[in-house]
Parts: sequence; structure tokens; C-alpha cells
Amino acid sequence: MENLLWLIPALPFLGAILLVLFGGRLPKSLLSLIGVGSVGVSALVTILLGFEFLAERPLYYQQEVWQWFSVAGFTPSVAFHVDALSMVFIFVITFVGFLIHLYATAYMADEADFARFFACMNLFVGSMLVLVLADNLLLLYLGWEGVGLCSYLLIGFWYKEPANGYAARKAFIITRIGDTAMAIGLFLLFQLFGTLNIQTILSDAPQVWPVGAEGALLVALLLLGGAVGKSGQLPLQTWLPDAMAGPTPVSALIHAATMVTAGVYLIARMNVVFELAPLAQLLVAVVGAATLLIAGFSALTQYDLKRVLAYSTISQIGYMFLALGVGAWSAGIFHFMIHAFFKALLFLCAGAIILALHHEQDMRHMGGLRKSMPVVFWTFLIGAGSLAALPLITAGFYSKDQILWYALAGENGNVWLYAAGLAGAFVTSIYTFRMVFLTFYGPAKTHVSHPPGKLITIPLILLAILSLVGGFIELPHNFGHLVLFSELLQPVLPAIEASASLAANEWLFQLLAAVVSLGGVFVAYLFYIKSPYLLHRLMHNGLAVRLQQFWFAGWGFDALYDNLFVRPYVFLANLNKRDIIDSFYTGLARTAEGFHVMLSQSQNGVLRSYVMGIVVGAIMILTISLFL
Amino acid sequence: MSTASMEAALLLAGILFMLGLISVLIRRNIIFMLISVEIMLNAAGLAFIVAGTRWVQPDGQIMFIFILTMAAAEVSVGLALILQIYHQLKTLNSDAANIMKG
Amino acid sequence: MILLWMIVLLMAGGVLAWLAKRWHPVLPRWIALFAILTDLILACYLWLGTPTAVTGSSPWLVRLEIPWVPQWGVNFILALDGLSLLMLLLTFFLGALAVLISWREISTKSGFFYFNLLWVLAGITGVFLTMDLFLFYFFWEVMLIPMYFLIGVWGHANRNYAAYKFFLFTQASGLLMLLAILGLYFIHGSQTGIYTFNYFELLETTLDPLAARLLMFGFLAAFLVKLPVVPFHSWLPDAHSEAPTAGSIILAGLLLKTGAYGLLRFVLPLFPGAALEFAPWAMLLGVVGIIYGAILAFSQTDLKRLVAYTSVSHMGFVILGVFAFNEWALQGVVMQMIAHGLSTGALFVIAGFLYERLHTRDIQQMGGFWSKAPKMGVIALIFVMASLGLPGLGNFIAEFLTLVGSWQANNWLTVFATIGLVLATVYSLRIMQKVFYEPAPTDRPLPDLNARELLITLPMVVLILWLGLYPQPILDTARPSINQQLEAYQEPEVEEKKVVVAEVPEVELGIEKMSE
Amino acid sequence: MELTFYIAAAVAILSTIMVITRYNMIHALLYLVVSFMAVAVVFFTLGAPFMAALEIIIYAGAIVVLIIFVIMMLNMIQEDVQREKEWLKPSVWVGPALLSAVLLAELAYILLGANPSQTEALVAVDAKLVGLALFGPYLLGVQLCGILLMAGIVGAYHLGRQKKKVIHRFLQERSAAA
Amino acid sequence: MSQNDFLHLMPLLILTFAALLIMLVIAAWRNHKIIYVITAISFVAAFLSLFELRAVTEYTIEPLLVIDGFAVFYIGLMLATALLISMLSYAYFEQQKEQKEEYYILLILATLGACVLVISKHFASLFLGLEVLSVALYALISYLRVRERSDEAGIKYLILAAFSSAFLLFGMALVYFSTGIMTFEGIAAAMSGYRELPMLLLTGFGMMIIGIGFKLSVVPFHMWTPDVYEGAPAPVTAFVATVSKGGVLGLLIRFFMEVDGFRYPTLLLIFTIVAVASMFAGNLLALMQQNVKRILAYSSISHLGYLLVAFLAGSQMGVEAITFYLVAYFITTVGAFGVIAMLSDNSRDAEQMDDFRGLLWRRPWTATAFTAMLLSLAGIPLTAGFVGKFYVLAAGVNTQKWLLVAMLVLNSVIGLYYYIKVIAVMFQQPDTEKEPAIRLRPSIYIASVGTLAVLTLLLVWVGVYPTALVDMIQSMFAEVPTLVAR
Repeated sequence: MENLLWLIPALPFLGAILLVLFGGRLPKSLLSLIGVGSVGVSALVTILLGFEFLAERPLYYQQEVWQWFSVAGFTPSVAFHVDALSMVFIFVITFVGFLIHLYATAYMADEADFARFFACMNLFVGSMLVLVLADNLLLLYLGWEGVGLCSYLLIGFWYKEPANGYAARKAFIITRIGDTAMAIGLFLLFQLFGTLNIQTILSDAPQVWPVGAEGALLVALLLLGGAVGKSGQLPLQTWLPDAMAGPTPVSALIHAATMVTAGVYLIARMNVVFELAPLAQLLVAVVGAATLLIAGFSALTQYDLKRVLAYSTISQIGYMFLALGVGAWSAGIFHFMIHAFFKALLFLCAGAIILALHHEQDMRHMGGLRKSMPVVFWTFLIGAGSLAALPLITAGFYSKDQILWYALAGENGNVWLYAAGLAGAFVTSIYTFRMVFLTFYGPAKTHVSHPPGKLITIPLILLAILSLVGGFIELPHNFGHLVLFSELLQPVLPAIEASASLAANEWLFQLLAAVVSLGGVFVAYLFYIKSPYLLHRLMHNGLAVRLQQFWFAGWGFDALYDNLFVRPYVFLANLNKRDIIDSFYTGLARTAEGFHVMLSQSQNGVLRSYVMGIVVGAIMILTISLFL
Repeated sequence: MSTASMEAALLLAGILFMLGLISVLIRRNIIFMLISVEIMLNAAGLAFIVAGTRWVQPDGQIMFIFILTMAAAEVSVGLALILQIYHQLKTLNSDAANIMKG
Repeated sequence: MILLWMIVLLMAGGVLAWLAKRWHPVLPRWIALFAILTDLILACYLWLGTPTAVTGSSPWLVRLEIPWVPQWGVNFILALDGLSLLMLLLTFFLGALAVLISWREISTKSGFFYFNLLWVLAGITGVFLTMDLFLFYFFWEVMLIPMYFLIGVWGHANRNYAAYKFFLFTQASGLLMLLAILGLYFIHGSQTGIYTFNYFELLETTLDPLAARLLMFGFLAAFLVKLPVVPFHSWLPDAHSEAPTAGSIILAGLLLKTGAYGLLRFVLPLFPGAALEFAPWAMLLGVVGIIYGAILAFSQTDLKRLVAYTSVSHMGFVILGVFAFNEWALQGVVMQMIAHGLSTGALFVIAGFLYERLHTRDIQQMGGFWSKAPKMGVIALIFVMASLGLPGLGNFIAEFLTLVGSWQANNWLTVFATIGLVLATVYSLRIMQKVFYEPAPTDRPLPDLNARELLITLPMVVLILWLGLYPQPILDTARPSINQQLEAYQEPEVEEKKVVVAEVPEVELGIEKMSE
Repeated sequence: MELTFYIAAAVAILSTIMVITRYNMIHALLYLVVSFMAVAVVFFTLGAPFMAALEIIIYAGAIVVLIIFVIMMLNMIQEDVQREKEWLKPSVWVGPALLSAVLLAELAYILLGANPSQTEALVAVDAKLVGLALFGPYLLGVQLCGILLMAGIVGAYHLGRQKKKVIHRFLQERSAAA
Repeated sequence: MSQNDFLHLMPLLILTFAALLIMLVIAAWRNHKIIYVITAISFVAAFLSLFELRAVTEYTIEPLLVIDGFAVFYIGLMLATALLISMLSYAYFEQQKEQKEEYYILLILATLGACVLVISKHFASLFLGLEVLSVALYALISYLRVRERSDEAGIKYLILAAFSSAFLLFGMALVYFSTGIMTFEGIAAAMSGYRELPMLLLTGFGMMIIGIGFKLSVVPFHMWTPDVYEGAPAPVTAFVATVSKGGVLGLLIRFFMEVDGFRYPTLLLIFTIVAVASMFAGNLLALMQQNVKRILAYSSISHLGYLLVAFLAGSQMGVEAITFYLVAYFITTVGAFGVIAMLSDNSRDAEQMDDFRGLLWRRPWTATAFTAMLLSLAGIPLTAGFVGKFYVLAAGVNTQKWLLVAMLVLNSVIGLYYYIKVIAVMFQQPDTEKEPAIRLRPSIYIASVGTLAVLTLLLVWVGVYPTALVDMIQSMFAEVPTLVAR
């Protein structure tokens, strides 16, 4: 089975190539067969491999496909390495990816560029798989940039709208900034280790660096730069909300479930380096905490259904970063998996709603959909519950609770991080249920044209189940103490010990989290169902309005970057459009012409002045003879 | 005659040369220019004779004869050309002959 | 002898193409295509006929030496090593594409056009092959005149200005190189008593630091202008944008590479000390070029001009890498030469296609072509991505290796160069945005690529992917000669350089020799 | 002898100045003859009597007469004198004269600075000596002089030919108008 | 005059007799073709007679002349050039309404004068050769009397040439006054004692430079050049540009080498200034010029500047470089003016840019030839001009005249601009709708076409395979003691 490892990324690539080459000529049914089928087979292979992996429990499977190149000892290969961490990721990618592909065949059925869409999607899945399977950082970088490309292409899928194109460019450019930092990190790593092979680096790093070494810090920070860019974390988060310009399945797959968590993967993958640089690791946590708050508050104020989800994604990835930062590696990955389930679910539901409402995305124009779209309502409710971490029944509760717990009780945890996480959880459940109430309750404002078909509802239901039961593979100590997941990751990611003094009171904090979560639901209920006038009153308060606008604009980051970087750059570039250096050469030419005109006037055709020329020459020569 | 006047004679040649030169510069009439050049050539011939005298050699005088020949040939061609120009341009003003410039 | 034939074939083909116009109007292009393809086959034969890694002994695969002006020690020396071979392959490949691209575009004076095209290629081939400095200069100049005509006769509206500028810049710098060549010649002559332009013998010249510095600047002048490096780049946008498509391809794909090739072949081995001294400044120039070119590219509205400025930016990597003095960087440089030749050539091809269809190069008047011409869109996308350095495409390998190498030499400059990658993204995506995205400004039909155009572009796509995914054959071919150029830098404390000629077996006059 | 030299030199200079300042061409030519004669005297004092004769015969005789012929042919009249006056305004001659003065000053400085080492008295080089040299070593020179004169004559013949058989209609009209 | 003397002067004698013969033939029967044939045959005969002299080491005819390898080469060069010019002249003058026959006498005499210049070793022969050349040129330049420009050019040249001759003569008189001898080796012997030149001698040399500089048309004695080039008939212009300058340059080299003027920094300074000024003035003046003949005139000024660079190098290599450059320059200039002559008709010469517009489309071969000539002037490879420029640069670099060499390079670049401008005009697409108002109607003869073809081939041959010419120059100069000494 492990020899088929290469098939996992290769199949989607093959699909993409087929779709590019023959996309124009094949019927849609065949196109969707290629598009979905390639990912489906890939998922199948993954699952089979997963079974084998679980059965054999090896440290890793590895397969070198070919040596990419070899220059003076720099020998990266196209080689795949699968261990528990990658296993989790490829499972999510192929399986959730498959579901979303399936969903997309219905969602995109009316699109003219059907083939282009699936080609890009397949290409994305392939690149993402390469990213997580790569055994060296250069190959990882290939996947890393490849998913960026696909993200770009899919955000700008509806290219005729200029705004979509700009959103796509924004996404690509901002993530590229992070990538650049990462690339520099790779140079540094190569200089220090002479290789970019991940396993070699991880095993050599402790010998090369003592804990807290400057080199480790530098590398960790640079890698963090890449992670922050890709995962939409502070300060490079601004692209993700705009990325919602793409079709909803894209948002679900790329901008919620998989690509944006690449940063999480990278940090988890390079955990040794981060552990050697505690400062960097702390920064990861701080970034996560800050992002989850900022994005959460922004999500509170959005009206666009997908934008709320986008901010929520940023916020949830903030949790993952927080987990990684405090050293709760497996908790972060666990949350990644659960988040992939419920966020994909939410997006797909949103997609179904949007499709049903003629591409209406504004929640203010929705409402009352509970009756007209029951399946969507229930699945959405499950997803929302999981996002809001409703206690006990949802998977989100278990994963998030673990993070909150380690943020406080982990080795690197502290009260501030915990408080931020808790506040974030509160806000999360407010905006989640604001969304639910605005969309499904109240009077219907837009007519539902075509209810979702089977191809749409099946993925929803499957994902909803996963969002409910996914959490039960990892239960807290005082709650059955099931540690299947972290045990699986044990060989790859270091385990975390909770501080003993707090461990006894763990139930207290779980209770607190549950209360906060439910409290959030209640607040949303209060404002949007029970007494909407409260909201009106709030909206008359100047401070609140300003705050609302500030959050709505994503804490002004867009405006800040616009004024700080974009505008000056465009201004400078346009100022220098004619190339200032060129004018130097033009000036030279002008000077020569000037001399020409001057000298030409001496050639005035008058004989006497020519004689004069000779006399001047004579004087010159005699003077030189005399005085020199 | 002493050597001092040898220098004086050379100086005389120089002065005549310069006078011819001034004349070329200030005259617009082409004939005058030609005459002035003759003065200069004559001055050069005088210089040769002075030099020949100084070294008691006939070579200076021979050069003078050559110069004389050359002056004659030049004047003849020059005058023929001047006639031609007068027919073409109806003037002897050298400044007027400036169709070509730049 | 095969080397000589390559050049002769092109030159003769050019003359024949010119004359053939009288017999039949389409004959010239067939002759041109045939000549170039034959050369391409010859080059491929040389490449495949040689074991890939001829490491160890001499990097020279073929040598040919005929006395030319013995009084001056000028010999007609052609020699081929891996570097030259790669450059030749690129030359003939792009040359063939240039013929194909002109198939319909050139309607006036087509005989003379192909004459010029083939002679440019002949000049370039000569530059890549010759190991006699006089002959090098000779070929260096030979390629300019036909190029001048290509721009000046078949170019766009402002062609005369562009052609002048191109010519004056390259000539001025070339003459400085000539001075340096002469200087080297006389210094070597006075040291050894042997007056020769033979590259292998001149390598042994010992120079005092001042002389080395001055001579190096002479060489640099030519190469930096050709490359081009900011601030000597200002001929390039005009020349590239005004040239006909074939001309742009050759300019961007090949002519710029002669500068890079010159740096590798001459500046590095001849003046190790001076080059080491100058390296930080050269790298700085490279970084400035990367960033400056990127900013300018961003602001252009003329598609060809935009692509031209991207060349400025990309060539910054070349000089950055050359002066990093390590194998990674130099391999990166070689890759960059090839990948940039393909990717920028392809972008010019696409600009040419668009111009043929729309009669404008202004990207403000384009947009929304994705649906009208999806094939063109995909191909454009691939090369735009190549230009911004997407992994999996040839440019990435080039840029990454270059940066890895330059990082070893200078951290901060590498950081700034890497920032150039972000700027590359900014301008590259602008191409996609303006041409293929946004609402279509016109309702005019835009036919998608036809079979001939696909024949031109698809090989480029395949090659750029091949370069990106399996560049090893290229790297192996280049390795021996790169190590050769680097020899002087391996042990900087050792003054005297290794004798190159000693390793090359004596070659009989006019008789070629293949090493195993 | 020396006095004669100085007087002749003074006459030569003065008459030459008169040549270059006259408006009337005939007057100027007369002064030119005087100047040439004075130079001839100088030649005599320098011990070159043969040259003195040649100077008078060829310069003062032949060349000046040739010029006078041409002036006659061109039919110079009073207007021309007037015009000459206009042409010779101070604004025209001051600049060139100054330039020439600079040149003369330099030349004079050099010429007076020359220090001939020879001190013996002047020895005349008579016609015989000149003749011997002329037809001895300088024979080829004489032949070249012949060629020179031939060139001059052919040239003058070609250029000076009056357009009896001028073909160009346009030019005929022009010369008729003149 | 011994028999040997006659033998060694055979080329000159042939020319003299040819001139006389033509005069006699004219007296008997005016026929352009016959006269032309006689001229051509005499040039060929004179050229062939040189082969008798080739083996000669050095032969002096005291005190005036010396015949050595250097002289033989230069005479051969000038005879060949004159022959080519006469070939081009036939077609040009055939369509003129002027009497054509005297032209050939004057052409032969002028060539003779130039030949005398390069074999002279005495002031007298120098002066006489120069004057034979000049006097013949006066008439040649204004040969087409009905053209006002021709007359104007003639009188300008006459006055200025006589004026500069006066300087030359005065300078020679001063040199004679201070040395007491007029042969070159005598002067060299007299000077050998001086470490620094006495003022009088220096002034004499200075004034001679004026006379010679005028003929070479170097700055600041260059101002006649454009007007004369423009006014003179195209073949005559070619002659002025080549043979006349070549003879004077040959003389300059011989004289300067003999007296070893390179020892004296003052003289070097003067020549350096002249060289640099010539390069700049020539090129800058030509920059925006619209008249092709004037462009060539200005370019010739700068080319003389380039030649002076090699001259100032002062080595044997420098002399070889000058000679080589001169050959290339002769081929090119004759070719360029040949094209102009070919395109001219009896009313005016083809000298305006408009006359060349779209020439490539009208007369592709002529345009190609002219392009080759211009590229050679610009010093582009595959042409003789390139090798020439290379040689000159090599000579400059060899003696480390960095300033001059740098100036040369800079000026080559400036020069490129206007050469290319002419080429660009030729390559322009002609406007089919509007024909130029005045279209020249030249008559083309096989002689001119053939000459042009020969010149173009020669240009490329020398450019691609300079070995033969270099070999020839080196072997012929090998026996000349003054050259070998350095």
C-alpha cells in the first residue's frame, strides 16, 4: 500500500491535467466524473493507507519518486513522507475535499467554466497533498505556492467582476509576503543544515541549537511569517474575508478546511524548531490569541453570510495557533480536524442558501429559512453548535475546550491567553447564533427558488455527523479520558503536561467554558429574537456605532495597509512610469544635439570666418609652443 | 650686413605675413583676398631668402623661385575662378558666396 | 568542425533565404526554419551523444582551431562545453520559434527579414562558442546589426528611436569591452612575449590589482549593459516593445543571455581578485535591478514594455548569482538564463498574438479574454506564474538556487532580492488581471490560438515544466563548466590559477576532437 | 647697406598697409607694386640680386598685371569703391586685426628671440650658384614646377573659358540680363 | 638623372606622360570615352610598374625623393584609388553637359602630386607635390562651373589652401632658418642634439602643422571640408577625401618619423588636442546633418581624428594601423561617394536625405552597398572599417594613450548615430502615394556598378580576412629603417 503513496497527490494532478487538456470538449457529466473521481480515488487510497497505518503503527511511510535536482550537495527529492500528522491532514484533505467536490458538481452545474473550476480544484487538492506529504521543505514550498495559485485562480473564478480579480490578487500577494519570509527561512535552514529534508532538520536541530538559540529563533520567526500569511493570522489576515469572492465550495475547501490551515501544519511539522525558540512559540500563541479576538469581533458585525464565516475561520485558526503556541500540539491539530468538518459544513450550508436565494449573501435579506430548507437548517445548526462549542454534544466543544485548558494549564500557558480564548469563545457563540437567528428565524425576506438536491444534502449530512461525533475520539481526563488522537500523534508531536496544581479543578474551567458558550447563545437570542429593540438602542449609541464600523472594516487593517503600502507603491510606480534613469540618457542626447547646433553655427559658409578658424588654430598652436 | 639685421629681415617677413593675413581677414572682396594671400606668400618667400642668406646657400632662393611659380599658377586659376563666380553671382563679395553652410 | 558548420549553416541559410525570395515568397521562411532546425538537431546530437556528467577532466567537449590573423595572434577558435551547449540549445529552440512566430506576421521584405534573423542567431551562436577574444568581440558586434534591422525595419511605430537606442547602448559598451580585451592582450603579450587573443592562454595572465579592476570594468560594461543592469537598462524597454515579436523573443531570450554568459565565461575566471572586490557592489546592482525593474513593470500599460521591465527585474537575479561565487548560485544563473528565455519569450509571444488580433499593446484596452480565448489564457497563466517564480516551473529552480547561493554570500541583499519576488507577484498578476480578467472592453471576437500558435507555445510549456520538475540534465550539463569558471574562487589564497590548456589535448588545425 | 635695408623695409611695410586699407582696387594694386619693389630692394640687400629681379618681373610685373586685367574685365566702377568702403568698416576689421596682432606679437617674440650662432658677415649668393643648384639637385623640382604650371594652365583654361557655347538656356538669360 | 632614377620614378613618369598624351588627344579629337580609357590604362600601367619596385629596399634620388616600401605601398594605394575614382567618374561625367576631358588631366595631375608627397624627403618636393595637388584640385572642385555650389567650393578651397600654404611655407622657412637644411634626415640630424626644441624650430613646425592640418582637414583647420565636399562633384569629393588626404598623411608620417617628433611633448600636445577636437567636432557636427555629403565630410574630420590617435601612438604598429585604416577608409569613402555619384544626375548630386529615402526598396543592391560602406565607417564587424578601428585602438592601447583611446570610443558611439540615421532612411518604407517632387534620373553604367561591387567585396574581404593586407603592409614596411627603428 505504501508504494502507492505517490498516487494520492498524483491522481488529482492527473485529473487537473485531463481537465485542462480536454476540458472544452467533454460533456459535463464526464468532467465531473474526472473531477470528483480523481479526488475520490485519492481519498480511497488515503483511507486504505490510513487503515494500514493504524494497523501497523509505523513511525512513517516514505517514498521517493524522483530526485528533483542535485546541486553541490543540495539534493531535494520529490519524495513523500507520511506520518501521523500528515495522515490526519491527508485524510481531511481528501475526504472533505471529496465531499466538497461532490457538492460542487451540483453547485456549479450551471457554470460555463465548469471544467476550469474542477481543474483548479483538482490542482488544489494535489498541491495541498504535496504540501502535507513533502519530505523536504522545498517540495513543501512547491505545494505551498501551488495552493496559493489555486486559491488565486478560484477566488477570481468569476473574473468578469473586477472586484473578484482584485480580491484574488490581494490573496496571492499577501500570502506571498509570508511565503517570502518562509523562503528566507529556508535559505537560512539550508545554510545551517546543508539540507532541507524535514526529518534531518528536526533530528539535527537539537544538536545544532541550544534552547533559545538565536538561529532557531530566526528560523522559527521566518517560518511563522509564512504560516501567518497562509493562515490569515495577524497581521496578514486581511486577504481572507475578501477571498469569499470565490464560489462557495472554494471557500469551504480552501478558505476554511484545508489551505488556510497550512500554517498550522507548518508550525506543527517544525515543532522542534519552535520548541527550541520559546520566544517564537510564545509569539505564535500571542498571534493566535490576538487574531481570534480581532476576527471574532469583526465577525460580530458582518452582514455577509460568507464574510462572517470567513472571520470565524480566521478566529478559529487563531485558536489553533494558540494551541500550538502553548505547546498543545495535538490539541491544535485536533481542532484543525474538527474545524475542517464543521466549517466546511457551515460553508456548504451557506452555499446552499446562497444558491437557493439567487446569490443573495446579505443576512439582512434572509430569514425564515428554517421552514423552507429543513435539512440545511438542521445541518447548519449542528455546524453552528460545533463552532460555538455547545457543551457535550458537539465536537467543537471537545476540541476547543482542550485548547482553552492548555492555554491556562499548559507549560507555556497563562491567564491572559486563557482569558483571550474564553472571551473569543463568548464572541464566537454570539456571532454564530446571530447568524443562525438572522438566517433561519424571523420573516422570510427572499423567495427560495430551488431547494437543494441530493448531491448537496448528502455531503451536508455526512459532515454534520462528523461535526457531532468527531469529538469523541479525544475526551478530557475527567470525562472518560479517551486519547486516541493525541496518542496517534504522539510519535510526531511532543505531548503536553497540564500543570498539576490546576488539574484538579479542570471541571471548573470546563463549566466556565460551557457557560460562556451558552451565554453567547443567549445574548444572540436576546438581541435578535427576543428583544430586537435592544439592538436598535445600541445602534443609536455613538460609541457603539463607531465601534461597529471599526470592527466591520476589520479593525481598519485594510485601510492601514492601503495607506501605508499600496497607495505609496502605486503612486511611486506611476510617478516613475517614464523611468527617471532614462531621462539621464535622453539628457545626454540633448546635450550632444546642443553642441551640434552650436558648432553648426560656426559653419556659416562665410569664407572669412573659415580663415578666422585657421587663424585661431594658429594662435592656439603658437601659444602652446610659446608657453608650454 | 650683420646678423642683427638678419633677424630684422625675418621680422620684416613676419610683419608682411601678418599684414597679408589681416587683409585676408578683413577684406570681403575676393580679389583683395587673393592679393592678400599673394602678400603672405611673398613674405614666406622673403623668409626663405633670409634663411638662405644666413646659411649662404642657394636653396632659399630656389625655394623662392618655386614659390613664385606656385603663386603664378594659383593666381591664374584663382582669377579664372573669380571670373566664373562673378558671372554666376554678380558680385565679388565673398560673404555672399555662402549657399553652403551648417 | 560541427561547430563551424552550425554557424555557417545559419549564415548561408540567411543569404539563401534572402535570395530565395525571388523564386518563391514562402521559400525564405522554410529555408530559415530548416536551417535552424538542423542546427537544433546537431546541438541535440551533441548533447545526447555526450554522457551527461563529463566531470573530472576537461569540460570541453569539442574544439576547433584555425588561424585567422596570425600576425595578431587571432585564431578562429570554437569550443563547446556544457554551458555553451545549453546556450546553443536555447538559441536554436527560440530561433525556431521565432521563425514560426513570424510565419504570418512578417509580410514585407520577408527574405531580408529571415536573413537578419538567421544572422542574429549566427552571431549569438558565435558568441556562445568562440574562445578567442577577438572573435568574441567580432561575433558580439555581428549580432547587433541584424538585430538593429529587425527592430528598425519591422518594428512598431516608434521603431527608429528604439533601434538607435539599442544600437548605441550596446555599441558603446561593446567598445569598452574591446578596450579591455586589447589591454589584456597587451599585458599578456608583454608578460609572456606571446601576443594572442586565445582565451585559454589569456587565463594565465597575472594582473596587478589596478589593471585587473580596470579591465574587468571594461568587460563588465558590455555585459552589464547587455544584461541589462540598472542603471544601464534604459535601452531595453524601448527595444523590446518596439521590436517585432520574433525580435522581442530573440532580444529577451538570447541577447540578454549573452551578457550573462559573458559574465560567467570571462569576468569570473579572468579577474578573480577584482571580481571578489566588486562582488558586493555587483550584487547590490542586481538587487536594485530586481526591485527597480519590478516597480517599473508594475506601472506600465504597454504589455510588451511591461514584460520588458520584468526582464530587467529577472536579470537582476543573474548578476546577483554570478557574484555570489558558488555553485548553487551559478547553477541558478544558468537555469535562470534558460528559464527566463523561455518564460519571457513566451510572454512576448502572447503579446504578439494579442497584438495580431487587437492591434494594440495597451493593456487598458484588453480584458475578459479568459472566456474568449481559454487556451491562450491557460498558457499565459503558466508563463505569468513562471515569471513570478512559482515552484514547479523552471524559473523557480533558477531563482531559488540563485538565492540560496547568494544567501551564503550576502544575507541582507538576498533578503531584498527575495522581496523582489513579492513585487514580481504584483506585476505578474497585473498582466493576468488586465488581460484575462475584468469585463471585456470590446465585443470584438478574439479567436483562440490556432494550431500553429499551439505548436509554438506548447513546447515552451512542456519545457518550462520539465525545467521546473526535472532540471537535473541541465544542471549536469552545466556543472563541469561552472566548476571550471569557479576554479579561481575555490582557494582564494592561492594566487596562480590552474592551467586550463594543459588539460586540453593539442588539437590539430581544423580537426575536431571529441572527449569521452 | 643696412640703412638701405631698413628704409626698404619701412617702405614695404607702409605700402603694404596702404594696400590693405585702400578702397579703390587700382590704388591698392599700385601700392602693391611699390611693396614688391621695396621687397626686391630688401632681397638685394640680403645678397640675392637675382631674386630681386625675379620679384620685380614676375610679382610686380606679371601677377599684378594679370590682376589688373581681370579687374578691367570685370568692369569695376566707382560704385565698387563705395561698396568696398562699406565693407571695410571698423566693426569688420577690428576683431581680425586684434587677432592678427596677437599672432604677430607672438611671432615677433619668437623671431627676435632666435639667436643665430653665425656671426660672420653676409656673403652674397649669386645667380650662378642658384642656377647650378636649380639645374643640379633641384632638377626634379623644376620639372615638378612645370607640372604645376600645367595644372594651373589646364585649370585656368577650363574655368576661365567664356561660355560661347553655353548650352543652358537659363544661364544665357542670366548673362544677358547682366 | 640616371636610368635607375627613371626606373624608380616610372609610375610618376607614366602619369606625366598620360597627362601630356591626353592634352594632345584633346587637341586632336575630343572624345570622352577614349580619354577615359587612356586614363584608366595609365593608372593601371603606373600601378603595375610598382611591382618592379617592390623588391627595392630604399632608393633615394638626392636630395628630393626617396622610394621605399612605405612609398610604394602608398603610391599603389593612391593609384588604385584614383583608378576606382576614374571608373566612377565616367558615368558621372558622361551625363554632364560640361567639357569632360580636362577632368582626367587634372585627376592624373592631382594623383601625381599626391604621389610626389609620399616620396618626398625634402621641403621643396614636399611643397611642389602639395601644390600640384592643390592647384589641380582647385579646378577639379569647381569643375562643374555652371553649378554655383561648385564655384563657391572652388574659391573657398583656393583661398584657404593658399592661405594655409603660406603658413606651411613660412614654417618651412623658419625651420630652414634655424637648421640650415631642408632634407628630412638633415633636419633630423640637426635636431638630434636638442632635448627640447628651440622656439624658432618649434614655431616652424607649428606653422607647418597648420598647412598640413588644413589638407588633412582636422580641427580647427577643417571648416572648408563640408562646403567643398558638398560643392565638388561627387567623384572629386571622393578624391579630396581619399587621395589628397592620404598623400599628406603619408608625408606627415614620413617627416614625423624621420625627425622623431614624438620626443617633444609640445608637438604631441598639439596633435593630441587636434585629434580630440577633430573627433568631437566632426561627430557632433554630423549629428543632425541632413545632407549626406556633408555628413561624410564631417565624418571624415572625425576619421582623421581617429587616425591621429594611431599616429600619436608613434610605434611601428601605429603606422601599420594608420595604413590599414587608410586602406579601409579609402575603400569605404570611394564606395560611399561612388553610390552618391551613381545616384546623381546632371542637375545636382544625390545628397539630400530624401534622395535616399526607401532606397532599399528602389535599388536594393545599391542600398546594400551603401549600407555596407556606412557600417564600415561606423566600424562594425565584417567590414574593413572594423578591423581598421580595431588596429587603431590596438595601437593606442599598446602605447597606453588611454585618453585618446577613450575619446575614440566615445566618439565612435556618437558617430554611430548619424551613420545609422542614413541607413534608417534608406530602409524606410517609401510612400507609394507621393513621389518626391524632384526625382533624380541618374544613368547607371556598368563601370560604376562593377566598381561598386568590387569595393563592397573588398570591404567585406578585408573585414573578414585582414591577414593578407596586414601581411602586405608589414612586409612592405619591414625594410623601411625609420619605421622599423621604433
